[in-house]
Amino acid sequence: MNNRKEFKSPVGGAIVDPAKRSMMLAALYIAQEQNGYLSEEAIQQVAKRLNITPGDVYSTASFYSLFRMKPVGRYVIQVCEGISCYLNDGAERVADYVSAKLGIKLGETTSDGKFTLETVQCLASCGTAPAMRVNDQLYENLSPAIIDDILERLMGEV
Amino acid sequence: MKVTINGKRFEIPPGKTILQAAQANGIYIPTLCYHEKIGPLAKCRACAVEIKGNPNLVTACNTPVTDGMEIVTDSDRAVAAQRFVIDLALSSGNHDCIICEKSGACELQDAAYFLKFEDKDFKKGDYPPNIDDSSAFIRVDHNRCILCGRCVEACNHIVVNGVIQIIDRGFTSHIGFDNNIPMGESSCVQCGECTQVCPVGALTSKKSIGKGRAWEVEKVRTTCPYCGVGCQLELHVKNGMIVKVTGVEDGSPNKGRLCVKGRYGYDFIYSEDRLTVPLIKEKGTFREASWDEALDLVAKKFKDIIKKHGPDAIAGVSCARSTNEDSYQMQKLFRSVLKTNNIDHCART
Amino acid sequence: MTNWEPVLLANVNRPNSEKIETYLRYGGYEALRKALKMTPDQVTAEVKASEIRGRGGAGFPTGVKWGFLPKDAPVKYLAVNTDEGEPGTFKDRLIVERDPHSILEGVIIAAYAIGANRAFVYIRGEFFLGVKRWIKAISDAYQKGFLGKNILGSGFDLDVSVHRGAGAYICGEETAMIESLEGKRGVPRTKPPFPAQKGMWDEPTIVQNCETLANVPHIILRGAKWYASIGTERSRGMKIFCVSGHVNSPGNFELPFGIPLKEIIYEHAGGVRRGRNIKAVIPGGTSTPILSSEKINTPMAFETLQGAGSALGTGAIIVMDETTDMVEVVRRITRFYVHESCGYCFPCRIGGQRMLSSLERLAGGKGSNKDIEDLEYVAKGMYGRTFCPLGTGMAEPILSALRLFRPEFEMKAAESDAGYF
Amino acid sequence: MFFCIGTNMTEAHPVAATYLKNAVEKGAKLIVVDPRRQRLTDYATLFAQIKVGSDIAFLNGLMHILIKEDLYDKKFVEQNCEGFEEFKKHILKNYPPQKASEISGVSVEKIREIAHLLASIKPCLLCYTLGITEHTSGRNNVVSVANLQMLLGNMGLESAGVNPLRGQNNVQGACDMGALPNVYPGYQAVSDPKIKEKFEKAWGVTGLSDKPGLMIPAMLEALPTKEVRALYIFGENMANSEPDITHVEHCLESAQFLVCNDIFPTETTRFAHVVFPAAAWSEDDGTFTNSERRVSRVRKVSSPPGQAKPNWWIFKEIARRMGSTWDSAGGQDIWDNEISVLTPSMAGIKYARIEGDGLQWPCPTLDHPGTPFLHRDGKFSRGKGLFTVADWTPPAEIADAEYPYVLSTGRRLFHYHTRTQTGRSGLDAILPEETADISVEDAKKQGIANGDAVRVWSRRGEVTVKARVTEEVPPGMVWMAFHFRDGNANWLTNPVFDPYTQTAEYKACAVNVEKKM
Repeated sequence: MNNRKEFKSPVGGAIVDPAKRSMMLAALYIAQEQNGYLSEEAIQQVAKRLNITPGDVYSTASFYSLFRMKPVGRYVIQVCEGISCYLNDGAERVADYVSAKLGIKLGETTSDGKFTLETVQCLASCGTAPAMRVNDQLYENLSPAIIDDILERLMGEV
Repeated sequence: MKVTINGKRFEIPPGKTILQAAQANGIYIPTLCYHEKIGPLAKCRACAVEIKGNPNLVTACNTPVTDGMEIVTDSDRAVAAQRFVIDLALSSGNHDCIICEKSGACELQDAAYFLKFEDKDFKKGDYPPNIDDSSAFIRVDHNRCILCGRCVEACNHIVVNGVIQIIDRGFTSHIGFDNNIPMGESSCVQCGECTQVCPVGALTSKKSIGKGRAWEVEKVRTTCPYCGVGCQLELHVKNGMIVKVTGVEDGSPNKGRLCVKGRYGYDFIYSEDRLTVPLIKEKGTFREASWDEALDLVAKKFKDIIKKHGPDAIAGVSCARSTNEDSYQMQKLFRSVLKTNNIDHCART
Repeated sequence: MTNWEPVLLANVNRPNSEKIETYLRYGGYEALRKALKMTPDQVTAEVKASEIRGRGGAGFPTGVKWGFLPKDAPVKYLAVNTDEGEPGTFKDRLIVERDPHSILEGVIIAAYAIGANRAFVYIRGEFFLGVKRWIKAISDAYQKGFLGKNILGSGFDLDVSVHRGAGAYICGEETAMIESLEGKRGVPRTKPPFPAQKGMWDEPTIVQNCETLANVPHIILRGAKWYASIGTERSRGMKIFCVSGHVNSPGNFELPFGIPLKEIIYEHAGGVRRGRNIKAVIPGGTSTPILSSEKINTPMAFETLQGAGSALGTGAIIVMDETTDMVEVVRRITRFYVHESCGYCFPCRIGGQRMLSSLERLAGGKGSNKDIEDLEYVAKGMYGRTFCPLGTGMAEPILSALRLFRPEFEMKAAESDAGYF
Repeated sequence: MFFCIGTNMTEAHPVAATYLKNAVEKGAKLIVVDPRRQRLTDYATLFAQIKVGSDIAFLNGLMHILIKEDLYDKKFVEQNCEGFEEFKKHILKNYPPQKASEISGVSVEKIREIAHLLASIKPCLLCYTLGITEHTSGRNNVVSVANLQMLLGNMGLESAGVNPLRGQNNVQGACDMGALPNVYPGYQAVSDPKIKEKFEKAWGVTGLSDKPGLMIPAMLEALPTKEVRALYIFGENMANSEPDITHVEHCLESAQFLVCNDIFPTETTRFAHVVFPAAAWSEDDGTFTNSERRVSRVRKVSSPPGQAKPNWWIFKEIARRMGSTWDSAGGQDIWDNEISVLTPSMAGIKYARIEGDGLQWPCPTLDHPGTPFLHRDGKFSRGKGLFTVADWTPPAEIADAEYPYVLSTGRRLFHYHTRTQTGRSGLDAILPEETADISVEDAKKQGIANGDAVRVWSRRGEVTVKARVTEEVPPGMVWMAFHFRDGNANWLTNPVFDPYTQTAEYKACAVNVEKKM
């Protein structure tokens, strides 16, 4: 037998329940919590619960930058690269600082799987720039000392 | 409704868009995403036209015609806007017409030609190869894809197979299959509707590659030889050989739609296995024979059997795959010559 | 210095400002009580009379929009836009985190006015705290009888739910937001039909920015006349201006429309850092054309900024001093829009990337005059030609920068490795 | 609304299925009744997974509810039908929902839900395919389906009626052309003296037989007994397509004289004494008639290879050598001057009129636009629609201790019948071999993994194929196709036939399955 996928329910395009479908983003958030990213299994699960094709789920998820289709570290550090952070000596400067400190480049994950470093678009912290985010926590008015503080605390965590 | 297009007056039935009105009257407006059976997506923005009294250009594909409308499709402004989109589309992929299967039937090529593009007028894309060759019958060249969205609409809303999706967003978005796996591993049933609507060489029929250019083929309409739906096919014939099959877009019952068998299951007729000479069995093995010998033998045997055992000692099974005319002839042979009603076919399987 | 009693930001600095108790202590939900005693048409008329314009960027008159709803539609929806994402803008986040009830009260009044029994709050996915505050505010409002069945005995029912976006600026566009609320890719829809005719699940829907809605209780409570007395002829009321960039005291400042840009920067935001001169200002978020320092006296209002060759947008002022590298600024802004383009229409999807490539070459010292030409060609080509306003917003800063600072671009090209050709 | 029973449309009639899916997407309701959770069920509003061969019990149970709860179309039944009172009595007495549920394995609630949905929307178009007909009770199954649609008044309307989807491209046409033992072209009975006279005159002969001939199963059975001495097989691969291959091959072997017209050597031509090489599709002009009775053109684009000849020419030549000279000289000639002249329902169809889209018969005159649907306004061809009692009978062979599984068969999307064509068009790349589809539960029970080689055997034969473990198939069922010689389901199928139609019971026989060690 070849490796063709069997066509399996559910199938999208037809009989989509709009109320169910509107739960897509919420469902993806929940699914992402399991592993920090949307594994194929997570996509399948969401598809099954919302009665649409896995492809439709994948397509939708891939549109939104907060959904990840690949594994990431336990802490995802997102440095704002917005214009105001840049004007306030942030953006690349912060990113470079964190990069040097963790020994990883942008887009990479530390070998212990603890940190992933990324840049992110404007975090609406322009009045308190520069800013970065670690998972759900927003940090503003960053300085090297503050960044040290944050990273050392997280590194110390088991 | 009375409208003028480029200074000429036309009578247009209500409910039409500017693009439909122009196309119906032989006026070409460049468009890459519009397809009659999908409807306006207003995605490519190539069909920019001017309407007198409207300060902005409008997209012809989704702007309804109104009575007395004065439309200009070839003003400097409209043409500049049309050229801009074609330039972008050309720069966004590797549009290598020389080796492209779609050359001659490509809507991007047509638009560039119509707008008199010269080498200096556009940026050529140069991207690393990105071909998905995993499917048995369909070749996907992502670098030729302009993301017009037709295949996505067709797969999801015409044949409702829900396989093709747009993955990611923005410039990095691309078409993908199921949850972004190669086409050949996906749940794609290879009906080829996507190849039928693709305006460029992104989705092409593998079987046809290198077999004939669009302008070399003659199109012959016929009926599919597979199931009882009776889809209307367009055979693309070069030197007496079928090189491609497409659905007849405005033909009943299928309106261009086909399945994997109808679209790709045509070349059995060229098989080496074909029977080409009458065969007569002698001592358990077949030998070649002339038509006269074989036909005479059959006629003689039938006559003998009828003579000895009566007409009903002969029976015939006709073919539910062959033409009406053939079945008619066979039952006529049985009834009028052999004088038996022992004629049937697999009406029940 | 113009000093005004804050209206929208009156609560934000109070302790526990986000709590319903705090809100109620300072007169919260009084406007709702008043509105529920009026007819929905009276409420709409009051809002219309105030001449308030939407604060999401387009500045469409709110009362007029409500009037577009088909009167006889059995189902109508209200969608609340808290998807603040325009770089330089951080006002909505402040209100949502610190005073969510002020928006919620506006939501309830607006829903009552338009006859919606269901409202959807769409909040930017990155606003973790905002999501929490919204949910808490809504559940407290239910408890106090401001939401649910028969609100305050008026017979009016309203349910509100919170929907978290997931990192897509385009979902701030109203039809893209509706798509996202429906659980789809946030690709804008063709207009017409406008959401007021066919929105969420194809039912008539009003999409309103949260700052706009936060104004509504004040309009009801103090009257349209009071409201219309503030601001300029075509821009009524108070506006929250977000000031960031090279200023000493960045932040949100609630001031009446018509206040000169200069006054905001120097009187309220503490002036330019290190006493430097201003080179350029973005007056309304990054999708508005850049202004040179000469336009510093422009009053901040819809009509005056338009006259100055820019737009009010979200009222997000980004100040750039004389040391600023404008090519880098434009590159950064363009990178944002290219990242956020949904990719649906060709000009935005392809044109954006093509402009970014030119800008990256120029900013990275690899550019040429050809890049400048192509940049201008593409920006002009896509201006006004994209499926939704995002593409035009992407072209604005580039075109204005080329108009004002072209020599800087040419300098980059001249200095580059590629040399002139 | 659609009611699909015994039809795997997305695989067997994929293009027809697209229209159904379009309608569902636009809000149409779809009821699917099938033993397998096949792909159409993904689009279904309601799905009843019935046991193989329980159709009549299920349908009668449905009708019991419709009658008992007074949900049927009384006006239609009164005005357009007869035999209802007797039918009603019988159904009410013999098919309470509980009984229907026990036989079909569908809960009473589900049956009721379907009945209520059927009663609430009109029109409803009913489709069936071979899942209804390939049973020993096939004719009664069809009667039941017709009873249901009459009861609901879903006849004589657009998008209503009973719609059998024809399996092969020209089954409809072959029937229309009189390749049946009891009728001339256009269903004109051989037993009718007037018709006989008409054809004798037209064909310039006398002594046409008025005795109905044999159907295929009887022909085969008559070979070993020498009642039939010579068999002429035109284009059929009976050695693979008929049930119980071992037996079929024995019959073919017994033929005193076997002639075949074909385009390829097949398992069947092995038994022939003379094989004529024939022109294939696209090598000759002609027409096909599809399931909607639409006569469409087939066109020649190239000549047959070697000495191969059009089939009509071969028949004509045999006739000539037996003393009858026919004028016919090609497809158009045969159609325009013979078929449409002799067949009143197609008198208006001429090649000139079907250059583009075909015409749907009845089309009696040259200016007639064709007939998209039959029985308009409830006018049946026999006058009034007749309610006929059809009682449930189990399949001839049912699962027992020795053969605990039910084998059901059908077609798959990627091949056509015995693969003489698709097997030579590269479709093997997608589906290279036969499989036995078994349920996840049974696979677990038997220790079979997806792709394992399994042995499947019945009282008639045995095959070894790979197992395809799938959620489509319910426990207790093995599902196979007949596309490949190796592992062909017809080594196992039961050669028992519906007494009226002589259709074989391909859909049910008892088998056993085990993992091949």
